[in-house]
Amino acid sequence: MNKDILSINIAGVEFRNPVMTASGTFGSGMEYSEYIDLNALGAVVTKGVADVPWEGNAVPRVAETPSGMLNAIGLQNPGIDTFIERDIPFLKQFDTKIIVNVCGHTEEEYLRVVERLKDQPVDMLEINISCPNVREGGISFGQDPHGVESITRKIKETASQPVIMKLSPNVTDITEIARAAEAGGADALSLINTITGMKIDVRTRRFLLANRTGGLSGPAIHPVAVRMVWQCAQAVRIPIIGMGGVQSAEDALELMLAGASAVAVGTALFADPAVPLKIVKGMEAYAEEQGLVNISEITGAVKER
Amino acid sequence: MNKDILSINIAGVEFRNPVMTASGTFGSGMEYSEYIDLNALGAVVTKGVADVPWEGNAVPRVAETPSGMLNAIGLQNPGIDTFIERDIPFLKQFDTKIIVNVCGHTEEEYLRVVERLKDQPVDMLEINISCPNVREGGISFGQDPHGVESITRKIKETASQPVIMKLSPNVTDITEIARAAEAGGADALSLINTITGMKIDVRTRRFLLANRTGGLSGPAIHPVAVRMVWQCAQAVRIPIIGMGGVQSAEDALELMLAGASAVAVGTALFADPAVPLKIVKGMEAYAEEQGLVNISEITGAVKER
Amino acid sequence: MKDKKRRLTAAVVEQKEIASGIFDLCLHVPEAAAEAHPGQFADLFCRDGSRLLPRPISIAGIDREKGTLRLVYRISGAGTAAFSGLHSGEAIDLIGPLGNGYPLDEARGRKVWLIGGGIGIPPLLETAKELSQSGVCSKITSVLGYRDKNLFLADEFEAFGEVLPATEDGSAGTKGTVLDVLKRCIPDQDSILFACGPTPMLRALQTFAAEQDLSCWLSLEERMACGIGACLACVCRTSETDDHSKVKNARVCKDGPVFRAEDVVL
Amino acid sequence: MKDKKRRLTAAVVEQKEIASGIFDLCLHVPEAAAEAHPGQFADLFCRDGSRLLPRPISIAGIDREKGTLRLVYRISGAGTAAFSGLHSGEAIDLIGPLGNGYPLDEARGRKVWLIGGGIGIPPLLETAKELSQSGVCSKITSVLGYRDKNLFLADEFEAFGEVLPATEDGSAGTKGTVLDVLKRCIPDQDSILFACGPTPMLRALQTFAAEQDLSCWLSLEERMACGIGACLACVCRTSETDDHSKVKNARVCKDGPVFRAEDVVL
Ligand SMILES: Cc1cc2nc3c(=O)[nH]c(=O)nc-3n(C[C@H](O)[C@H](O)[C@H](O)COP(=O)(O)OP(=O)(O)OC[C@H]3O[C@@H](n4cnc5c(N)ncnc54)[C@H](O)[C@@H]3O)c2cc1C
Ligand SMILES: Cc1cc2nc3c(=O)[nH]c(=O)nc-3n(C[C@H](O)[C@H](O)[C@H](O)COP(=O)(O)OP(=O)(O)OC[C@H]3O[C@@H](n4cnc5c(N)ncnc54)[C@H](O)[C@@H]3O)c2cc1C
Ligand SMILES: Cc1cc2nc3c(=O)[nH]c(=O)nc-3n(C[C@H](O)[C@H](O)[C@H](O)COP(=O)(O)O)c2cc1C
Ligand SMILES: Cc1cc2nc3c(=O)[nH]c(=O)nc-3n(C[C@H](O)[C@H](O)[C@H](O)COP(=O)(O)O)c2cc1C
Ligand code: FES
Ligand code: FES
Repeated sequence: MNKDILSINIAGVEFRNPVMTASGTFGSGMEYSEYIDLNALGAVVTKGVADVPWEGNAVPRVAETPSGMLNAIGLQNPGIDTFIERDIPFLKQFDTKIIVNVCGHTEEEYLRVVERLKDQPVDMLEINISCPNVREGGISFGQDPHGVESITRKIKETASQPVIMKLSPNVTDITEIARAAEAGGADALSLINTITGMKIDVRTRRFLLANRTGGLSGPAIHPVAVRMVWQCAQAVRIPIIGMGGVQSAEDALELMLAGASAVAVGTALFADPAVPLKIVKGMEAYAEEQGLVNISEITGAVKER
Repeated sequence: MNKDILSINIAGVEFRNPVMTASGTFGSGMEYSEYIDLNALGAVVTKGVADVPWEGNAVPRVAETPSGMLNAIGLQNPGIDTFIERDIPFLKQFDTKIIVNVCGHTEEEYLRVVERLKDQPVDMLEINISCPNVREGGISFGQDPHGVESITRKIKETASQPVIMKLSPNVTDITEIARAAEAGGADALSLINTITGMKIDVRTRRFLLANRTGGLSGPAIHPVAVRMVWQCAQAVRIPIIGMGGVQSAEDALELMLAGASAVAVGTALFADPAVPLKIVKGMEAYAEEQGLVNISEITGAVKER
Repeated sequence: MKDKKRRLTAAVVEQKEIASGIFDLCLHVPEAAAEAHPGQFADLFCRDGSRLLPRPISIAGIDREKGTLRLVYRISGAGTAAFSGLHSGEAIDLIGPLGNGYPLDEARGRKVWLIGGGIGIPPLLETAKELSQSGVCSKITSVLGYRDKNLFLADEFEAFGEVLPATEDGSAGTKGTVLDVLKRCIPDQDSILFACGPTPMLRALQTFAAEQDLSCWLSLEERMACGIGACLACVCRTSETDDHSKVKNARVCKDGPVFRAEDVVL
Repeated sequence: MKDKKRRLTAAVVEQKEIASGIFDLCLHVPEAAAEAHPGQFADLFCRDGSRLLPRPISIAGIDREKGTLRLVYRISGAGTAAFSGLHSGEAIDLIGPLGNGYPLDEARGRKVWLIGGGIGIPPLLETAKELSQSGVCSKITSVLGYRDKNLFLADEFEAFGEVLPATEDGSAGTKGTVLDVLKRCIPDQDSILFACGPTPMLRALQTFAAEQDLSCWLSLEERMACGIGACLACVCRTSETDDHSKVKNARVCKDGPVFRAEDVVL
């Protein structure tokens, strides 16, 4: 087999394969490294990190829903200092790319993290402007095209690594946001983050999550992810990392046919930690079966019926 | 048991119970009347009807997704003339309320249908300003607050029955749209319509639906429906009919606790035509168990943890 | 008042693989068997709650006395794969029988040609049996198209008349399709054709029947949701505006799956 | 290199209902049994694809020779209801063992009090067994709280020492809770308490242990997703900033489920 059949390039960064972990579902890889060989991943995308430690929301933070789950972790993280001291050195032991997901309440907070990461050996930054579980900032950035363009521009001015803007699906027109990120200079887009949802316990009449609302992820949202990736692929020229409900090679390939250059796996890890590697294998088989020289040939290659 | 424990009132209309059928999943009830007693339903909400017959989209029109489905029927309907001649007389044989779902490409088309229904024995109108599968009009009305307010006002001026505006979930802020409908004079809101999604066949590399995109419905979207009903219940004073993924009494009760006065069942019918009646029974049991005098006591009664 | 129809629970009597990936399933479900006609279908539900929609499978055999239905299907996805794991005594839910079925009365006094392609063959078996038992037609010829020499069910058709197989790879019968068989032995004007198979086959047959001016009925397939005519998912184009839709769209699940060849646009 | 951990497929050896709605499940899963310690848990997957998240169930018994784990659980929703339908020979997937387990070494030379409430009782059984077998502690007393006189598993605890039951309805043992038992026969300073049960019980016990200045370990419960420490779903408040989170949040699945009573805020 052609060793490079799955290798891809996004914004100048070479990835062994297009399969990444979705931010927040994989920590910084320590725990899952007991279950899978991190060297086999295209990239590890880390849990969102802020300038200082964040406590996150009260528990319960998760609830199960049909073919999905709600989470309202609230971006608990140990802060950039610990991240640089502990998580980056851990990840550097492996031969995989490192994408650091960045969060903040305000532009300044984002910029402080990006500044701190400037001379760090990480490959890309993924800017989470779309977390629905943070009340102060987060969602407002991600839902307003002007805000998106402005923060993207500022981050690009500061960052030394290529910048991926991670978009919220909770918008009327995702292409408007995608174009704003592109206009601000984003090197790539990640989509989709979670869709805001809610669950209520009818016996106790209480919200199941302490935060009331949470982000819906998992197979349930996959069709929405495919649609949004496809819409954005028509609207922008920068590469797209697709995510949302990927649990099989087929799901990953669907996102690629819709226009993604790579995919990330999140919730499906909780059902089977080996899923990313199974997807890599499935992609290899597909690429050979379809006679591809390289998997990137299928990016955006969906045809009319 | 208290016979009226489930009876509710929306905009002056008395319903036997809060369980309705979701527009487009039940036709005008003829086919399902072989499976369930229409007299046992709170209301039949009919398939969207336009001023003239509509052909709808090419096939395939449906695709299955995890805990859900996509549809792009494209509002095929026989037109208001046939509807008045055939469907209304059929429904009048039963002792249930009739809610007619109205669709159109332009304001004029909606108004023509509403005008024709003026002297018809139907109980309420549900205006579908949110169908994502019609390219000309539909979605644009439903996503723009000014458009929503304006069309609501015009319909209210024409209609002789109370008017329910049915909202699209494909928006950044559903409360803005809900408030616009209220400002335009809507008597009630229905939500949610389907979330736009897409599915691709990775072997053939083709869109699974002829229309490319379709509307996601079923249990997968239930958490989004609960969230949006809850948000709108905080934002407006008019009653809400909740729908989206209801397949059990618990799901229905969740929507009511979030703020719905009634609920509609759609996709779950395809898995079991008897679901609406099972929900009615489950609601009765819940109401007794929780010592309610009337089920409407739980509307909006969700509590903090 | 007549009892309402409902989602039924059937018991698996037995199941065997009769060709690679093709399963022959016998279900005990007396309420459905009592009502069933050849050419109708049943809508089978998956046990996995993430797969909501029923799978339409044609009825390949009816035993009203034993209260059983026979279904023959090919694994073509997650749902049918799950069905193939069912063992005797296990339960599976369904609604049905659904659709119209073949108009057996139209065969009165005629020579019946049953034209089946691949997984379209099974529903013709019960059609053959009922035509034969009722003695309504003068002769039955079965033209059956297969991929290769695994001529599943062909032996059972032999009980009812001549069987003319065609195989894609030429390993048995005529090399080619059912059309190649028909073009060799063209049915006369006294004939009526009942067909089921992939759309390209049906399209070719439609043209053939028009050219030869033969009475021909086709069983169509389309993606479905409700299965009972309510949701308008499964329409096919018709030549004339039909009375239900007021546009040229008939419902495969309710108005079909069997249509007069000249009435539909494939 | 050590083999990676993975989602395992266990075979059901047997299952029985030992009290109303409470099931005793024996699984053959040697890889997990080999590694397991009392107080750890396994994360069980549902067969229904619409339910993605695993269900954490404590390990109630370990037979490393036979390669089996024993789990005792109460039906409390769709997942556990489905598990209760499993028969011998059927398969169920899981990951585990997970979490830390009780620190048996801390019991060295001490009098151990096992305090269990309801469905928190099962994990203490293997704890009793291993403490007893290793001979590390000087005495074992089990204080077990039940709803009513169905004292499931209590007889098995008797093999390892005195059993002091409490029942809510007073139908057996002390009427009331485990706290009522403890307040009657207060453990001395030589004692160590290992507890598992509902949060109100743990909270009361935490206060009691603080008042009496007793060494006490609590097994906590929280909603989980990953089960292995990656997603930060299952945190509990801690008294001090912990080293992993840099905030006062420890992970129940990874840093727990067993915590020193004074370290957590309930
Ligand atoms: C009237 C009718 C009769 C049929 N009779 C038979 C039969 O006797 N034997 C047999 O093997 N097959 C038959 N089919 C095709 C059969 O319905 C599909 O193979 C089956 O639904 C595939 O389900 P799956 O879960 O394995 O595939 P998946 O691809 O996982 O199914 C996903 C969804 O697509 C639908 N779908 C997929 N393929 C088809 C198809 N070809 N036609 C309609 N829906 C489809 C499924 O029902 C399901 O809703 C019939 C179809 C129709 C419409
Ligand atoms: C460390 C740990 C050990 C446990 N040990 C046992 C045991 O030995 N025996 C036993 O009967 N129960 C135990 N539980 C509780 C058990 O996990 C739940 O009863 C079970 O998950 C319910 O699943 P369900 O599908 O029946 O309920 P559902 O309500 O349908 O579950 C929906 C979701 O909520 C989660 N959930 C529901 N209740 C709980 C709960 N109490 N704690 C954590 N998650 C929950 C489920 O895991 C699932 O993700 C333990 C919980 C934890 C955290
Ligand atoms: C538990 C959990 C935590 C998450 N945390 C983050 C985060 O810190 N930053 C972020 O950008 N996205 C976060 N996400 C969103 C995921 O990265 C991903 O966009 C989303 O879950 C959809 O993918 P999936 O369906 O494969 O999980 C989180 C998702 C989950 C389920
Ligand atoms: C096949 C199908 C057809 C639909 N047609 C209409 C329609 O004509 N008008 C409308 O307002 N909504 C229509 N809907 C949306 C439903 O009424 C409902 O809002 C949505 O499906 C969510 O509910 P559910 O998850 O219970 O199906 C349709 C939905 C489906 C699945
Ligand atoms: S499947 Fe609903 S009309 Fe045919
Ligand atoms: S469940 Fe993920 S950290 Fe505990």
